[in-house]
Amino acid sequence: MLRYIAKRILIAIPTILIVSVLVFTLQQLLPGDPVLTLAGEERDPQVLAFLREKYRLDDPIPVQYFAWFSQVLQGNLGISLRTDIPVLTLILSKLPVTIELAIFAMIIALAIGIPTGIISAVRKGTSVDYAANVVALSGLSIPNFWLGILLIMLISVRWKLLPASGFVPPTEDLWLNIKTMLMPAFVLGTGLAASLMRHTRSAMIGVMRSDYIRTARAKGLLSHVVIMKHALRNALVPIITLSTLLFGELLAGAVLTEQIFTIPGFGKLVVDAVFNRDYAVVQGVVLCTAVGFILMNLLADVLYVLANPRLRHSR
Amino acid sequence: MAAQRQSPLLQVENLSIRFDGAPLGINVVDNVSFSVAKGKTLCIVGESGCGKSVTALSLMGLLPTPPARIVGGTANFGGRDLFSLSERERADMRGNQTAMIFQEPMTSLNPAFTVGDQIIEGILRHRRISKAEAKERALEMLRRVRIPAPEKRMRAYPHEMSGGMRQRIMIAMALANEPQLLIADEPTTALDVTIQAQIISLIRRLQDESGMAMILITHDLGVVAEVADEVVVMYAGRIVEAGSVDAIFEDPQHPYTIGLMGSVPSLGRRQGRLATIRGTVPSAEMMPKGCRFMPRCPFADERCVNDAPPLAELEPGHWARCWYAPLELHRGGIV
Amino acid sequence: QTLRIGLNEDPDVLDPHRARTFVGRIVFTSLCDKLIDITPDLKFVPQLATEWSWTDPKTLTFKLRSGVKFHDGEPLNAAAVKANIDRARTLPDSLRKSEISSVESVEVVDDTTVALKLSRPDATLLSQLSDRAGMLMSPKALASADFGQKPVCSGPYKFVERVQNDRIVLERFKDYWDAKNYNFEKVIFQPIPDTTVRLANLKAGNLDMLERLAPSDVASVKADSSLIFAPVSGIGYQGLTINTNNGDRSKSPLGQDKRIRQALEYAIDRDVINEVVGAGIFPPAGQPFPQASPYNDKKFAAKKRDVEKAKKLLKEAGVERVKFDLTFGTGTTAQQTAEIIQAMAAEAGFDISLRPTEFAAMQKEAQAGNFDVNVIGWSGRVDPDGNIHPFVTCKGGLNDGRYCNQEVDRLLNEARITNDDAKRKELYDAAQTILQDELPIIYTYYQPWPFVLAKKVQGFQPYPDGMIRLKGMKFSS
Amino acid sequence: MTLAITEDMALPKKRSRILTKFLKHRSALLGAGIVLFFVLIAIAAPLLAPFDPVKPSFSTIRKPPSALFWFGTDELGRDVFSRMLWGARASLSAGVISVSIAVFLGVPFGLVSGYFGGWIDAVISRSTEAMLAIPFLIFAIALAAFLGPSLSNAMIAIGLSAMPIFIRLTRGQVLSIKAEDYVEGARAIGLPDFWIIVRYILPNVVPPILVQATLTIASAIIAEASLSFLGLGQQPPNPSWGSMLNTAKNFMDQAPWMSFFPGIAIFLIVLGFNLLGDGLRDALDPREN
Amino acid sequence: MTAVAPDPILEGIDLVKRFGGGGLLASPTIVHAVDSVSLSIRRGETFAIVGESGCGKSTLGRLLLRLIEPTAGDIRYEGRSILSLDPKEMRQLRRELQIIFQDPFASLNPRMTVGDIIGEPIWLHGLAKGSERRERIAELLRTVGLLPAHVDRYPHEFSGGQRQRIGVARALAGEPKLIIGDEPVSALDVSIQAQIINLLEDLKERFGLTLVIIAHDLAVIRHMSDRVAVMYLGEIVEFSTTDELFDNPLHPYTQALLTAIPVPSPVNRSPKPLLQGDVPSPTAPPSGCRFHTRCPHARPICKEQHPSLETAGDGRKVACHFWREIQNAGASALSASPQSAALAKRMALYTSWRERQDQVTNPSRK
Ligand SMILES: Nc1ncnc2c1ncn2[C@@H]1O[C@H](COP(=O)(O)OP(=O)(O)OP(=O)(O)O)[C@@H](O)[C@H]1O
Ligand SMILES: Nc1ncnc2c1ncn2[C@@H]1O[C@H](COP(=O)(O)OP(=O)(O)OP(=O)(O)O)[C@@H](O)[C@H]1O
Ligand SMILES: [Mg+2]
Ligand SMILES: [Mg+2]
Repeated sequence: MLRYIAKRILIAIPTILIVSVLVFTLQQLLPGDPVLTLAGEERDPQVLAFLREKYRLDDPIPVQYFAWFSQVLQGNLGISLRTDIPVLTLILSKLPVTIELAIFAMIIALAIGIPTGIISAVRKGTSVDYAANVVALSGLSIPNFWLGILLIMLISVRWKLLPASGFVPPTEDLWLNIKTMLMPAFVLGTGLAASLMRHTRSAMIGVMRSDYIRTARAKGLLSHVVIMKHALRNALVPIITLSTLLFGELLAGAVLTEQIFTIPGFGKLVVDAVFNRDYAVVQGVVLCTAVGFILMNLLADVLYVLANPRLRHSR
Repeated sequence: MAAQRQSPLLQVENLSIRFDGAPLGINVVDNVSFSVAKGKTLCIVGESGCGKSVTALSLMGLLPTPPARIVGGTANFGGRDLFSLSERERADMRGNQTAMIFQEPMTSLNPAFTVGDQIIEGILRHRRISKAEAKERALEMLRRVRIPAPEKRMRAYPHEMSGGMRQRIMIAMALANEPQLLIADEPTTALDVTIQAQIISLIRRLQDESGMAMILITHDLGVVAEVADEVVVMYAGRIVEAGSVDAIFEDPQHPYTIGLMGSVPSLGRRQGRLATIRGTVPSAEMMPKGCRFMPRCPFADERCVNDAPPLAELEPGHWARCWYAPLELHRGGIV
Repeated sequence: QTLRIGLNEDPDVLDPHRARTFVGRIVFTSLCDKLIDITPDLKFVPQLATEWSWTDPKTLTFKLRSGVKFHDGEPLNAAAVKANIDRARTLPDSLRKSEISSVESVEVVDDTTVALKLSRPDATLLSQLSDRAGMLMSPKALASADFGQKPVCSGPYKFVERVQNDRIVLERFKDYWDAKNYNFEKVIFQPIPDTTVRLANLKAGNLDMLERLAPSDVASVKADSSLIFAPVSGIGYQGLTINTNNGDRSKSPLGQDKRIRQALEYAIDRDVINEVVGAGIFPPAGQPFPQASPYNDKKFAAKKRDVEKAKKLLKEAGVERVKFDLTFGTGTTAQQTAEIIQAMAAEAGFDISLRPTEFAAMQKEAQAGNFDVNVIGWSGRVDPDGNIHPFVTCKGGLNDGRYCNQEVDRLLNEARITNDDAKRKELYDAAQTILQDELPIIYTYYQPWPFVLAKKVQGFQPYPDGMIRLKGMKFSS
Repeated sequence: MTLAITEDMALPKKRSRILTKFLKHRSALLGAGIVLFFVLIAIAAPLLAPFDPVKPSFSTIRKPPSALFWFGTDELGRDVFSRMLWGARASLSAGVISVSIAVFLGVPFGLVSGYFGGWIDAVISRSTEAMLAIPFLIFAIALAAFLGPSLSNAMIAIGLSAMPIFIRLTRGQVLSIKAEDYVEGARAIGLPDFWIIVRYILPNVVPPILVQATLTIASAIIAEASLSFLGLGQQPPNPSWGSMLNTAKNFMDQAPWMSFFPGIAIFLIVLGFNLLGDGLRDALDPREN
Repeated sequence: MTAVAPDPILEGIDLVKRFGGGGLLASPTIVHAVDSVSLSIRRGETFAIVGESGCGKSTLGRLLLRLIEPTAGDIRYEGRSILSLDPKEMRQLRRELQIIFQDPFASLNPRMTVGDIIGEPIWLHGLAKGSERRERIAELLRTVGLLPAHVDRYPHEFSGGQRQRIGVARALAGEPKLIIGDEPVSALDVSIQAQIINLLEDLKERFGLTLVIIAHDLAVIRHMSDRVAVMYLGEIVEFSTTDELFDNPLHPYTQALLTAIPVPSPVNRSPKPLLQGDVPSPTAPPSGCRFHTRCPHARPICKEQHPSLETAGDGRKVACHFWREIQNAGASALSASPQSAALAKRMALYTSWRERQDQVTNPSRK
């Protein structure tokens, strides 16, 4: 087991290296001169030259890369060109917000996705199954941003039920925090709920067909025990794995949602940084997201092994 | 019909099972009747797809419904018709009075729970005893199926065991509540010869000890010869021949039974080419309307094409479904 | 009492000397007092300086308000002013350097008097000092490295916290010299870039006011009795910069022949832009100086559309149809404007390809001369020089089209050092006459600053510079 | 002789099992129907559109749906219905072309990676993981911004961003097929690697790829809409549903029809592709019967 | 049974195959799948390899065809090593060495028609073109008992037995000299199994093939093969002609195997001495004699010393320290119980009608 984890981490290292190169190249690809954006409306040539010097933008790209990456290895992600705030500080302040959003969305997704998936699998081929599938597909098919704006227009503006956007830290006002998170989490969660539902359904159908379910029934176990204990326990393995992976996806999906609901999280940070050519922030945030994603993958693998007695011992 | 000597524990009459979507009038199990007496072993033999498992599952109430559906027949078990019990009553009976073991030891145990838990769970389901007592009972069962170091094995997961071990666990699980009837669906097919022999002898020993009745499903005539008291030969959903094990092996009447025996290579010195049955089992769409074995039967003629022969009792307790049984009487002339 | 203000974007670093964003200036208006301020009709009035005078064309003397304190309790005195202006001049990444490049030294005359010694006469200096260059920060706080994250000034509100991308919180500065005129205990600036969402927040009661309403929402805001619509025509403008002299792309008929540019101007109906895109708040512009400015002259008013004349001009120039790319920064308003221009110009004989470009990329391409025509916007400066000099002089920092005319350069440079208003206007008129003919830039409309307030907010006065001055504002009870 | 029964009789009738299965799948048919409907609309847009989709008309700005303008008009007075018809072209081709790019680049990489293994596999796999680790939209935004905002560049960006999915899928598929007896059988008759890939691996990789492609088309259409939403997709004045929605979101309050119809259209086409993909999955899945 | 020509066609010399190990990231456990196995297959014979699941039969089969590379050892085909051949030469050689797989459902490409599957070796080795190729495919189909009309069908349209026939046809298409059948009948029903066994025997005779049959069903082996190698945990423990092996098994494992077979006759049911325990894992094979953990005759030396495969007369070989003593101790030879008279009579009747049946439906076939 430990050996397996060590092995997985070892494999993650080259991936992270490639990510760092990719991140760096990607933003070099971004058109426009960051200095022009930084210098402001007036574009004073003196200032331009100073900024170029300060951020070493005239160095050859590989030099810039190594300068950056060696700093990263020392735990220094640089300073936001736009706001002067250290990137790490920014990330640490934004991350909880996005994670809260992601957790909320995940809770919504799990709360909707898994029960409907189970019901749909158990009632396979009935109208309940059919209806659940249609709803799930619709959830998958609705464009997030459209749903977001629609909800704002209806729920916030028309009915004034929930705040339209923004973020209130839970430490400040927990109730308001939950209220502000509800809509974005729902928007973010629907797509996930749909995909969770479909995966739960197919995992459950697969498991329900298996021989050991027949064995459980042959022991005379009642059907709810068979479903909730024997089937779900095994179906949960792929579902847990998927959820972890989806969580990584959620972080990425947060980009658009945060944009719509102006939630000061990770996604908004990076999109704004892209448009403001705040290189240090883009690099730092994308690198962190990628590392987070890889860690999530790692976690998914480990959980998969942990949840699977068969693998737990043999690895 | 067969085994009338004692009053039967289970008496199945005219069982017919149908799958949704199958062609009209084609039942995967058609008018099947047999009975098992206490302490006796009934073997059901037949090639793949002839309806053996479906029959067994229907007796356990484990048929996937839909698509499968019992369209006729009764199964009298200890005075009650299994098919008219409620789902709850069936569940109470499963793993208690009747138990079943399956072909695939590799997949028949839940990989997520220890084998101990899985056995105990079955015991607690049907007995009002404490968990500790159930555990004691489970341990005893493991000892009875000759699992070495049973205390340790209780905590093991199925994947940590070999196929033979797992099949022993399945047997322990099935017998934990001392069922009156054990249905074993090809319990050794997936195992190696040496293990297969171990399992067969284990089952026989346990049966002797407990006096339960057993239905053993197999396609291996060797296994049949070793353990059966009564034999039912099925072909394409119907019984083609039934009788005591001696009658079937010494005096087979149906062309299919004969062909089957001819198809098994002998263990003695080679005696030339094998006798074969040509062709394959017809699919449901292709099912002939007369005798279902007709397209493959060397003796078939017009009559077989049009009319299904009845299951006729040739000698007491020996039945065959062929217009021309005994063959030498009707077909002996042309050689 | 907390006032929540929705901003169009998140401000950058909160250090007036290094800041560059418009929204940043809005925050500074409440946070950092300047030496002087402006009136709604762009006159200079005292703020931290109670009076000022030109001792000679090269010496500007300020008399400071006495007893003023910075937020950290430090006294605001002449030494502080010197420290600030010197910092603005010398800090390596100061963005104010060029604004006050004429200042040669700062002299502390006495505790409340400070004199700026100039290297040349500078007519623009006062206006610069009425903006970020004139903001005063606590010299003590300036010493700390993270000033930009914890600014300490002397304005009516002091800094509390900033959550990047989310909000900037200020609270009332009790020791402010004019504290009685400020009624809100707290001010929270919330960047919400999406105009729809910004308005939705206001309507939902999560904001008390917002800046820069989308023109498309004007009608609905006007119709909403719970909202107050308070637009003001700004000091900035929108226009089309034509590449007349920057690289190969300028060697096009449009870049080389002023008649074609004139034809283009005649092809455009600014009233339609105002109505369709601007919902009536995009006043047509024919010159860089806003209506409120004394340098605005009726004779350079926006021309009416005249398709026949445009066609005639094209014929004179010997061309049938003219093709060019119109580059603009992505955004609904810019896009709508571009689409309308495309449609209108087509009727006169222009085949325009639209090139929406992300803003940062557009800036770079513009500098490199990689464009035919750019849609540009300028937030505007109080002094006329800021609206014209950098754009049309040969070495102008913002002159992307590299238009170059010695006469224009001469006139505008002279206007810079002329302190006499009447004489200055003459110089600008002369320059404008040339520019109106050669048309390196076609102005389209004046940038409005449409504010929206909740009904309960009282006493708001919009200023053409787009700043929000909280003085006298309060909630109705 | 009546009993001359050939072995042939034991065989089921020859019929395309996949097609039959697909045709039995009601929702798949619905999906195919929706997709087909939009494809036809896209093709016939010039014939069907009652108005010019790009020319502004200042007299009819933001008119609600009426007998003349079925879906109303937009902020420049253009007929939303006509723009929707033309926009179908952009949206559909955004989906199809970007996914084609992803498939045609991703599948070969996946094949090579899965079939040959070793170093190539390690390099391709790590790179794929790295690409997957970077959020799709950020990847696409950076690429689209680099390439310059245009529909075709958006397609390239989306295609490249979606490529890793196909590399991964193909690789996994190849690995499982490589282990099949019939591939070993092919090697046993001496078939060279090239032919094994072409005749054995590729055909078996195609069905899951096809399914994934249909599903990815759905997300690509949404991605184009998202990029358009950020100004990086279809460029004005030409419509795509995404860019229409992008503009319309500013008029949600005053002209809800402007966003309603493109939103519904995106929803429908994505639903259509999803249904189709599901149906194909079931039809092509040998385990389902 | 065919006369056995003495010259070897295919030889394996000290073949070793291990899976796993190596590489930093590879699985740490090493499977000793095949361990120094030497065998020599004679031209024209039917050679059987028997053993329990996981003992390395398939691996050995694949090694002999060089479908996987051995860890050590050599393979000789007609006297020369095939390990040194380059890919092109190897491909040409593959025409002569063929394989049939166990699982009729996994061994045919589901997306190729039967014609394509069978035609592939013909196309690949340039044996025939155009209509000639079609004719050959039709001929092959007839040879294995299918209808030429089936060429355009897909494998899934056939039953298991028919698919196995297609597999045989493909193996035959390259006109091979040697065919390895990796459990070619164990997945089939008894009646179908008999058909395929007969088919293989007919083909062997007709084309002069050498057959290597891998199986675990001893009855099948007894019926088909001339010589047998018994494998246990990657090693050959006994080597013998078929009849001698069945009449007088030398190795205790062979004896146990034979005892375990259920005899299809209810006459003398008696409890048999059975082998206890399971096959140990090939990742950690027992020391000394690998069978010692289950051997009823094991003594201390068996645990320490690995027995070599020694000659035991008549070309037989056995790897057991005590084979001489064990030979007559307990486990007896397998005795096939005689058929009852009634059965024999009916069987004869059945066989004659069965032949008539074949002639009526397909007079051209013998
Ligand atoms: N879920 C199902 N849906 C449709 N048909 C089924 C289903 N399960 C079984 N059948 C059909 O029922 C028939 C009998 O199946 P059954 O499993 O009883 O055969 P069997 O005799 O047990 O064969 P085997 O030896 O392969 O286990 C087969 O022809 C099979 O095709
Ligand atoms: N590619 C492989 N990688 C790792 N281990 C393998 C591989 N192929 C086979 N093995 C292992 O080698 C051993 C021998 O396998 P092999 O398939 O040769 O056995 P077999 O005798 O053919 O068994 P069966 O009767 O089950 O087919 C087994 O333990 C198996 O798990
Ligand atoms: Mg069965
Ligand atoms: Mg094998």
